[in-house]
Parts: sequence; structure tokens; C-alpha cells
Amino acid sequence: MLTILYFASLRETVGKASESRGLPANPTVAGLVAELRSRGDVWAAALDAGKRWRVAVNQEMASLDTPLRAGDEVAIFPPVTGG
Amino acid sequence: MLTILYFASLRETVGKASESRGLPANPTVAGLVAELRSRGDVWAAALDAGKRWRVAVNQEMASLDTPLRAGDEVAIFPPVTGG
Amino acid sequence: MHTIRVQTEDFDIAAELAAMRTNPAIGAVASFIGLVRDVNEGTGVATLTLEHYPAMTEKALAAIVGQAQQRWEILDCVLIHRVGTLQPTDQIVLVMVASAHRGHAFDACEFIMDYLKTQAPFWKKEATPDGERWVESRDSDEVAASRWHA
Amino acid sequence: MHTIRVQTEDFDIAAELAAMRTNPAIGAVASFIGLVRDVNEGTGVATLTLEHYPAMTEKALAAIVGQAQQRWEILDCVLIHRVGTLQPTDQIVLVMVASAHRGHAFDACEFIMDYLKTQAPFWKKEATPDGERWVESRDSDEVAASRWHA
Repeated sequence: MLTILYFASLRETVGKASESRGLPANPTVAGLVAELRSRGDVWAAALDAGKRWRVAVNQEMASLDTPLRAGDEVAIFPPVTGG
Repeated sequence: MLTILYFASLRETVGKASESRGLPANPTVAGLVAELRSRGDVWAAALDAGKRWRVAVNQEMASLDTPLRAGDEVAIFPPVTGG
Repeated sequence: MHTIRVQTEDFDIAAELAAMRTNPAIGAVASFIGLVRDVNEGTGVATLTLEHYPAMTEKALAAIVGQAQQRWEILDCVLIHRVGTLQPTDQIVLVMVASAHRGHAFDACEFIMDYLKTQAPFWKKEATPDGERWVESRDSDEVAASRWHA
Repeated sequence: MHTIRVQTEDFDIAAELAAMRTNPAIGAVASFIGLVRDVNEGTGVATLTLEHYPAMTEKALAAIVGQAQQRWEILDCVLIHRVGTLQPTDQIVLVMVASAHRGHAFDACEFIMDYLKTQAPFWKKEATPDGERWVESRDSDEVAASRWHA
């Protein structure tokens, strides 16, 4: 299982802060995002390839080809705006 | 007349903090420094052309060709070390 | 040596400076404070709310400070970032870097701010007369961070 | 808007920051504090005495701040330099620059320090176990100041 967390405007768009789900068929960040996007509606809008979003795996910034393993915590969020 | 001020290590080397004297024959910073240097001894040592010293005229940084006029305040000092 | 804190409470730059000044090898302290402005992109801002990703935040901040410590000779470093709801003129962030000489302190302080702006998981939401809005990231922050790439 | 002071008394960074924070257009405050170190060039320093050229000092500092104000968008600026005899860990100088965004504040603060180091008429004398000695100017300070030439 994966724990998936959503933050800030992306959390508001998809309407949830977290969920648990199994590994995607393609066990990478790209594979997970593709499956989430295939839910359509707000998911397709929020995770549009042209939109700006970032992914962290186990609390470290990740890229599309970062591999995923059972137990990973994946966070998806808009570009950060602290400071 | 000119007022001449000496600061920091240069004041200690020449042994005085200030003096009044007339305009040099060549009424520029270079002309004044040449006449002071011609006093020999500590003056020649302190104002050696190879030594690092700075000159301000009327409280603004000056260069060798800055002209001098009666009433000017000329300050001669080592490179600054504040901050 | 460094201190990293993420907190809702305010902070006091004088207290952080006093703690650093116990080390007499320090000759230079560069610091940065970010404040809430009352106008952003032409619209009045009543409050600013900072959300973060708690499990990741201190880890990300420690990684940024660690990179700075590898690049520059840092004798002490404090990084404090607030979360929660703030008002105009409130303090958001403090970065304070101590070194023997000023060049290292200035560079490391600016590096930490540039990386924090693009790497640390904080998000700002503004309350304006037209309702709430999420602050958009700035391309200029990406450019600022990219300056430090070797 | 700016404040320039040359004084024997100590200063309080928190008080200067609090005064700036009355302006809610300020989003960024960069600052620098110089401290007396207990060792310089391998020798212990017991006290540091700062001499200056009173008639020129504030004029030179105002000229430096004026140049910074022409180059960057500065909302407020404080420059305080102490003179007299100081001990290790004592504060020597404070430069604090406020702007809407951090780039201007950082650049102006570093510019003011670099110019102050090469243009403002202060001289330092150290008391060491081997007697008193005048601090020599550093070529690296000339190089730092020359970075800002257009």
C-alpha cells in the first residue's frame, strides 16, 4: 500500500487530504500520477501534464521516474511558496 | 591657508594630528604631498609614493590631481578599516 | 552548529543574535527576515495563512542548511519559519548566518533563502477583500535558486 | 528614508527592526552585524579601538546609502557604526535594509558594507599580548567593492 497526501490548492481541488491505495501498475511517480489522472474530472484538471505540481516521496523531492515501493509516503502539491 | 589633518597610524608616524599651512606652489593634492614629503625623515617615510595612503579634501575622497584652494580642509590617512 | 524551528509563535531576532554572540570567533552575522505585506499584486491582504507538510518540513530545512554548511565556513546558523495565520507586518521567517568574515555569511544567508523559497514545503493563502486565494509561486524564485548551481 | 548614526553606545537590532515594521509595504529586511573577534591573524585581541574622522564620517556614510538608494528599491535603511574602545563579541556595525522583495534588500545591504569597508573614514587599532597594532586594510575588501562597478 501507498499513503498519498495532498496539500494546499491541490488538496482543495481534489477534495481530500490523504488516501491509501495500492502500487500502480507502473511503480513510479509517473505511473501513480497517470492512474490518479485517469479518475477524470477534478483529478485530470489538478494533475494535467501542463499544470505545475510537485511530488515528494518519503519526504524528499522526487521526479517522474522516481520508483515507488509498498509503504512509501507520496505527497503531491503545488510549487512551494514559503519564505 | 590650508588645514591639514592626519589620522590613525599616519598621525602617529608624523607625530601630529593637524597643522595649518599655505597653499603649495603646485596647488593640488600631489603638490601638497610632495612638499610634505620633502620635510624628510618620518614625513618621507609616511608619504612614500610606494606606501598606501589616502587623501580627502573638504571631507570627500580625493585623488592626486584634485585642486586645492585657500580654506580647504585636507585629511591624509591610511586605507580605512571600519565595518 | 545550527538551529531549525517551525513554529506558530513569533520569534525575537535579538534573542537569536545574543545566543550566537557567545562565540567570540564570530565576526560577521548576516540575517534575513520576511514580513507579511498588506498588499500583494495590487490587492489588499488582511491575513496570510501558512500551511506546511509537517513530516517533511524540518528535513527539507536541515538539508538546505547542510548544503550551505558544505559550501561556506559557517560558525552558527538559525532558521525559523512560522506557520498558521499571520497579519500584515508579522514576521514569517528568520535566517541568520554567522561566520568569521562577511562574504561567507552573506552568501550562505541568501542561498538558504533562495533554496527555502523553492524547496521547503510551505504554501501561503491570502485573505483579500475578494475572498481567499493561494499565492502563486514566482518564476523569479526559480531563477534565484538556479544561480547557485555550480 | 534612512537613519545614520555614529556613536560610542551599543545598539539593539530588535529596536531598529521594530521601527521599520511600522511600514506594512516592507516584505524583506536584510541585515548585517559586524562583531569584534577575540583572534585576528593568529593573535589574541583584548580590545579594539575605533577612530574616525568626525567631520567626514556621516557625510561618507550618507553618500554610500544614497548610492544604494539610487540602485535599488529601498523602503528603509539603518546604518549604525560605533567608535571608541570595544571588547570581543561587542557589536561594531549594523546595516539593515528593507524592501518589498528580498533581492533588493540583500544586494543593497552587501553593497553598503562593501563600500563602507573601503570608503568610510574609520580605523581600527587592536590591543594584543604583543602590544597595540593598527589593523591593515585587506585587498579582498577592494575586490569586493569593485564588484559593484557597472
